[in-house]
Amino acid sequence: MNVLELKDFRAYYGSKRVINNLNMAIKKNKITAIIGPSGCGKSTLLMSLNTMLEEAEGRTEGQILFNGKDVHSISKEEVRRRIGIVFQKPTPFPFSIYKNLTYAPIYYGVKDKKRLDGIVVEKLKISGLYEEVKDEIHGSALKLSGGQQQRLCIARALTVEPDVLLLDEPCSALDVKNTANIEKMLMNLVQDYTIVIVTHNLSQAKRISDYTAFMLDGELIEYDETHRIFTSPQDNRTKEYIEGIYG
Amino acid sequence: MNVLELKDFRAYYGSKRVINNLNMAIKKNKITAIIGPSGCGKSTLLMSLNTMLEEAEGRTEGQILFNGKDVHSISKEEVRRRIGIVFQKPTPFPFSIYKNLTYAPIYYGVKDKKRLDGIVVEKLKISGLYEEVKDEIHGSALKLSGGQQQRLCIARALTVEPDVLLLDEPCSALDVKNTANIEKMLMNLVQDYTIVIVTHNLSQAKRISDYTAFMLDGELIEYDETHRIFTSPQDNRTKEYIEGIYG
Amino acid sequence: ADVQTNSNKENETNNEFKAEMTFNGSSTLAPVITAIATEFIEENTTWDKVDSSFPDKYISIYVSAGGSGAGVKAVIEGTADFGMLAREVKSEELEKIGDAKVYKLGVDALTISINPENPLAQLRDNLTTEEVKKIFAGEYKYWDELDSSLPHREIVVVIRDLSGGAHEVFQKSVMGDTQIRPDAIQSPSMGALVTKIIENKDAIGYASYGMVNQNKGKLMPLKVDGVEPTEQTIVDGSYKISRPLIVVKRGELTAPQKAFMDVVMSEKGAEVIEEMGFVPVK
Amino acid sequence: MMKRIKSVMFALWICLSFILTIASGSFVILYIFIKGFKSVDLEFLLSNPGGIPIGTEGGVFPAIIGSILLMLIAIVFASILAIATAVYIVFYCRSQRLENIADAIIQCMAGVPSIVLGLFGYSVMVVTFNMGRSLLSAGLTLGLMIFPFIQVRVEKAFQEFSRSAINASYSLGVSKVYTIFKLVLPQCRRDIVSSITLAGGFAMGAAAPIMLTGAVIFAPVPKSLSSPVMALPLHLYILANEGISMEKAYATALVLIALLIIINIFAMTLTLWRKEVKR
Amino acid sequence: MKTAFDKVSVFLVKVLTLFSLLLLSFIIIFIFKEGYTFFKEVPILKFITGTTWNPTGDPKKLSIFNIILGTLYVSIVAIVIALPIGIGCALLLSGYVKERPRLIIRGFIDIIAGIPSVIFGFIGLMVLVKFFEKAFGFASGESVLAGGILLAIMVLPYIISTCDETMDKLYRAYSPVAQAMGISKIYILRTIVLPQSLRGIAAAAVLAFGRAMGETMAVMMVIGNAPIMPKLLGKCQTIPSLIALEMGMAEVGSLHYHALFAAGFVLMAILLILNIALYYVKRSLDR
Ligand SMILES: Nc1ncnc2c1ncn2[C@@H]1O[C@H](COP(=O)(O)OP(=O)(O)OP(=O)(O)O)[C@@H](O)[C@H]1O
Ligand SMILES: Nc1ncnc2c1ncn2[C@@H]1O[C@H](COP(=O)(O)OP(=O)(O)OP(=O)(O)O)[C@@H](O)[C@H]1O
Ligand SMILES: [Mg+2]
Ligand SMILES: [Mg+2]
Ligand SMILES: O=P([O-])([O-])[O-]
Repeated sequence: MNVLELKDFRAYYGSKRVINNLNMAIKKNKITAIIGPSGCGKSTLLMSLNTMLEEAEGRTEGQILFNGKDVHSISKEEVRRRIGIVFQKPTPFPFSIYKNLTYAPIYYGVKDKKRLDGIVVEKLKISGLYEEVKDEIHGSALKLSGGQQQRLCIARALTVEPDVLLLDEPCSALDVKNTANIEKMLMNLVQDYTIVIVTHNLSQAKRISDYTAFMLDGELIEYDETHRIFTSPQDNRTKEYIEGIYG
Repeated sequence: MNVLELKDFRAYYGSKRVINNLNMAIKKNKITAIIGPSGCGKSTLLMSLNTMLEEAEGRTEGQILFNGKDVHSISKEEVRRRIGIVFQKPTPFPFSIYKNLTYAPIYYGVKDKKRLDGIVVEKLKISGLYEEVKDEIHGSALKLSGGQQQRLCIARALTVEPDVLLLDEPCSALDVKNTANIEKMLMNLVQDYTIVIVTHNLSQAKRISDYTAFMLDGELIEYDETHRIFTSPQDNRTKEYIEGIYG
Repeated sequence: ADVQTNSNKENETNNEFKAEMTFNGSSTLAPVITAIATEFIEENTTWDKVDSSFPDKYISIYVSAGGSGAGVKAVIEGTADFGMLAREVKSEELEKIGDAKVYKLGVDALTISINPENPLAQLRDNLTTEEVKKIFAGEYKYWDELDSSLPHREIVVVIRDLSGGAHEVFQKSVMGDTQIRPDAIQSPSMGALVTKIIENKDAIGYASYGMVNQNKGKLMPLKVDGVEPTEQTIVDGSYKISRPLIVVKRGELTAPQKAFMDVVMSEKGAEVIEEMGFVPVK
Repeated sequence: MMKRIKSVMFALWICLSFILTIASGSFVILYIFIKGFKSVDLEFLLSNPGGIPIGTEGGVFPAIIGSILLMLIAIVFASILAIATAVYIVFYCRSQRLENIADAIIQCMAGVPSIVLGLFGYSVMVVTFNMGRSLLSAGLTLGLMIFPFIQVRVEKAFQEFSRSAINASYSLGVSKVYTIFKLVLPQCRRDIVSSITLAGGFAMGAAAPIMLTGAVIFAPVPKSLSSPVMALPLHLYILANEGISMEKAYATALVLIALLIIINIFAMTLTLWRKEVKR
Repeated sequence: MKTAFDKVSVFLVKVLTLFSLLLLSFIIIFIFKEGYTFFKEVPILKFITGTTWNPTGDPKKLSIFNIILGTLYVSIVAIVIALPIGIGCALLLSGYVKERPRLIIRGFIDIIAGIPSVIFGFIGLMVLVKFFEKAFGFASGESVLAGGILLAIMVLPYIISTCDETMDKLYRAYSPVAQAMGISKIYILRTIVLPQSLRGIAAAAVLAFGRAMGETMAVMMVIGNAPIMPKLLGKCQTIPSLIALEMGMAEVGSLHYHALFAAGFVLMAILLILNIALYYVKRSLDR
């Protein structure tokens, strides 16, 4: 089933077009990886999906369907709540871990202390952080390591119970161990969520994703099951990129 | 012949030692690659070689010989002129391309307009930029793409006719095409210059370097001809690193 | 002590012609000197027009105001050639100046003035010294304390700040040892004081006689102990709160200074003084 | 519900604050413009003040020139010292301690009220150094007043200048002085010019420091550095405070504000331009 | 390769820096010294706790308690008015105004910051003071409140600029992540930006307070300059206006003259204490 669908999609910054006529459907409960060289429009695409592009002074044309409905027919808040996004640089709020995770639930009206506690523990467990931080849940989130911060941000994105989780190079600032942790976590999450991940680490895409999309210069060159993209790409440019100079 | 030689070399930031008892000799007209995990001291080593470490508030002990002479017996300016360095992030001066390339020659007393023009054209050609920018040589260098900027920086480093060119991850911010361009350029340059390149892209080291040094935690673990490092590393840590998690 | 090496002493020794002179002091007198000076400059432009033995340098006369106290101070410290005062020069001041020359240009009085719209104006035109004293000392805080038929409104007392000559004159001739109420509004110049009375119906203050004449109808000067401040009563001394308008100078006048002071002291000077509402010395 | 109320109150607060800010600022400017507009003409700008008492008639020409001259002296004096100090602190000072001391002194100086500087200027320059009340004494006093303003801003501009570009220059073997003159100063020029202009406007509008050090009720356009001068802010103060002529006071205020707005807009376009270029 | 030009330039920079720093130190020491001379004759405690100021009386009474209170009072009124407005305005600017209009608004705010104090005083005199007399029937409109309102308008730009700097950074850092969870701008401003900018706000308040306390001309024209115990609707005197009014007459070297320097010195000391307090507040917030 398709959770998100893009039809004739174009994105602009001012008058500069950075995504051109893109058609693509994202499958439910799968991990979709988006790869492509720097500047090809991956982040722009991701941000368009939950209407965050507007905040970056961008503009879109064409259709984005979310569960079959045009996202512009749904309120911005609703779209963003149901399609979470995590950016490359981990940005926990300058609060305690606890407050980071209750921030959005409180906004959405959860008041009961027990329920809030429950959410915090649950999301920390999902993100594999619980054991590591359980004793300092009220300590500042800024004191966590980069990898822990990133996992916290993912946990935080989950506190609003989204259907889809978009990740923009979530591991590029992290070391091997943290990256492995996050990959493990994503592979668990995919049972309940739909995940779209932008990565420039091809082996990561290969390891964790079910589908892979290759973009070049604002166009979707190829989109298929991951193993096919990596073993028998149809387009020459995909092939070149994958065998590319980067190992 | 050894252009640079390090003897019992140590480097510090404040009281923190980041390079420990390093001995190593760099061969003339060869490309030497330095590899190693993040934070192992590669950039520090490179900056020590042309005394730029001082500007980053670092401090060295032990000897660095340049053509057999201790670098501290030569004036700082002279050392830096003869050992050029290019950093990871391209930093063109906020001038025109032309002024970027004449900045240093003018300082060294070249006044003749013709000679300056000559230098500009020559260095642009060496760096393979000439065809791309010849019509906008007086336009701002900041308008170039990342890869072009990096090549411009290399060209600028060459305008003072150094003997050695140090490069600190020159391609890490660039895409495939630009990387290929720069690699081609380096392979041409090595006929006239000695090149030391820090890279975290192992295949790049493999492709272009004659010698490879592997560092870990401030120590030189292994240093040998590139093909030997990559095919039959002597040290287990080297082997692990090369086969490492990242593809 | 170094301070005392003032500009005109130097002047005498090196005997160079000085085309500039500076006045500082009383805000009452400053407009008078400024008026005379601008006219003097306009007429002559260069010194050789004043006296053919002078060089043809441009005439420059600078006037600044900071109150009578500032005038004395400037002469003592040598930062101005002339000090302007709207009060007597005290003997200790004369001592500090040393070789002081004093020129009296005219007389001014401090009239006890109120806003013409003040109900008091309809009621009476006279206050006794005692009443004035009580008003300024703050014993009467509301107008109805002065006269019960007046409205119960606060009396707004306006005075000059300490550096003004008026302050000292008033203290001496009316208040004696009694202190003026400390919450009186201190105006930094006579102009400001008068403006305040013109604009505030409940205000009372010691407006300069000259200022009253310049603002006829906008201020109402009261009689004090039955004596109305007029040219007559001021000159003959029957109006008590009067003060001299004085210019002081250390040492002899230089030739150009003399030339200017001659004009100030002349009939023409007197005319300007009169025009500004003061009483010139005859 | 509570959330809604809180949000609405919050929104109300920030909107109101914004409106009040803009309104109060515009009021001051517009009030002066409207009240002063009809009395300002070419004649007012180009003639000497006149009338008895002085200022009731005529114009403010000597005061305009006086103010501009005062400003020029202040900015020349202050900016040479301030830029040199900033260069030293950013590029040459190797001791953190010295840097802290310099910082403390400059901060302390920035906190000295302008009137106290006037007092200082009077007792040291006018009296002790026998410079008299003059254009020079007053200009230098104003210079002292704006020194910290310029220094802090220029130092910030230097500090924000790309460290990597400076290192790139050093690594070409180029000397520090050449780097500063050819790379840093030209690139910070706009920041420097804009802080100098703003400081100039600041100096031009200040009345307190010049009251004792050089401004007088009336003076023609000064002929030398040792002449006393007229200045717009003090002229305005005298006209308004002594009730000499409100009409002329508004006109003088208008001239002063207009000059300052011109200066500000000049500085602003420089900054805007710079932002544009940086992109 | 060091040229002669290099050497001369370095030398000049050093000499000029040395000169500037010495000059500034000299000024600060001079003010301190002139004040100190006074404190040798009148104990500092008496100077700041006594209530009568009468430099021409006999004996002279030189104590400035009321005047210190007046200075603080006017400034506090100004801050109390300006701070909430400034913070609100800065919040709006950082959350709702795009880059370009923002530059223009900040330019406008810079212009307000640049309006000379005399012009504010003039407007205060013509508008505020009269307004108080007419609208509220005050005996005289000169008052702490008039001075406070005037100063509030004058320090508002400083508060806005300082707050905006901090708030803008916070907003840029956290609004994308928060908005990505569907949270509204208002809520972000209220729950993240405002509470996290406390340090910036404290700095702004101290900066503005310093400005307000040092302001001369505008204040002098609207507070009535009476050295009495200040009341909100009553007259008062501030240290700068005291100095401005009396420095003209106080002979260099006289007790009165030294007393004025001493008053200036007290003002600087208050500022210094405030800044030190700010430093510690900031440090404790860092923890
Ligand atoms: N705010 C912006 N305004 C204008 N142009 C932008 C903006 N952000 C990105 N662009 C341009 O849009 C294009 C696509 O950018 P995008 O960030 O989507 O690339 P990306 O594939 O995510 O690259 P990377 O791998 O480097 O993150 C680029 O050419 C970029 O220069
Ligand atoms: N200016 C500095 N002050 C203090 N420590 C520093 C400084 N620069 C680097 N270090 C430390 O020195 C060590 C070596 O740093 P260096 O930059 O040489 O590593 P590197 O091998 O170049 O890493 P990377 O691959 O990430 O560039 C690191 O532990 C780093 O934290
Ligand atoms: Mg991206
Ligand atoms: Mg490095
Ligand atoms: O004329 P005075 O300013 O001294 O009152």
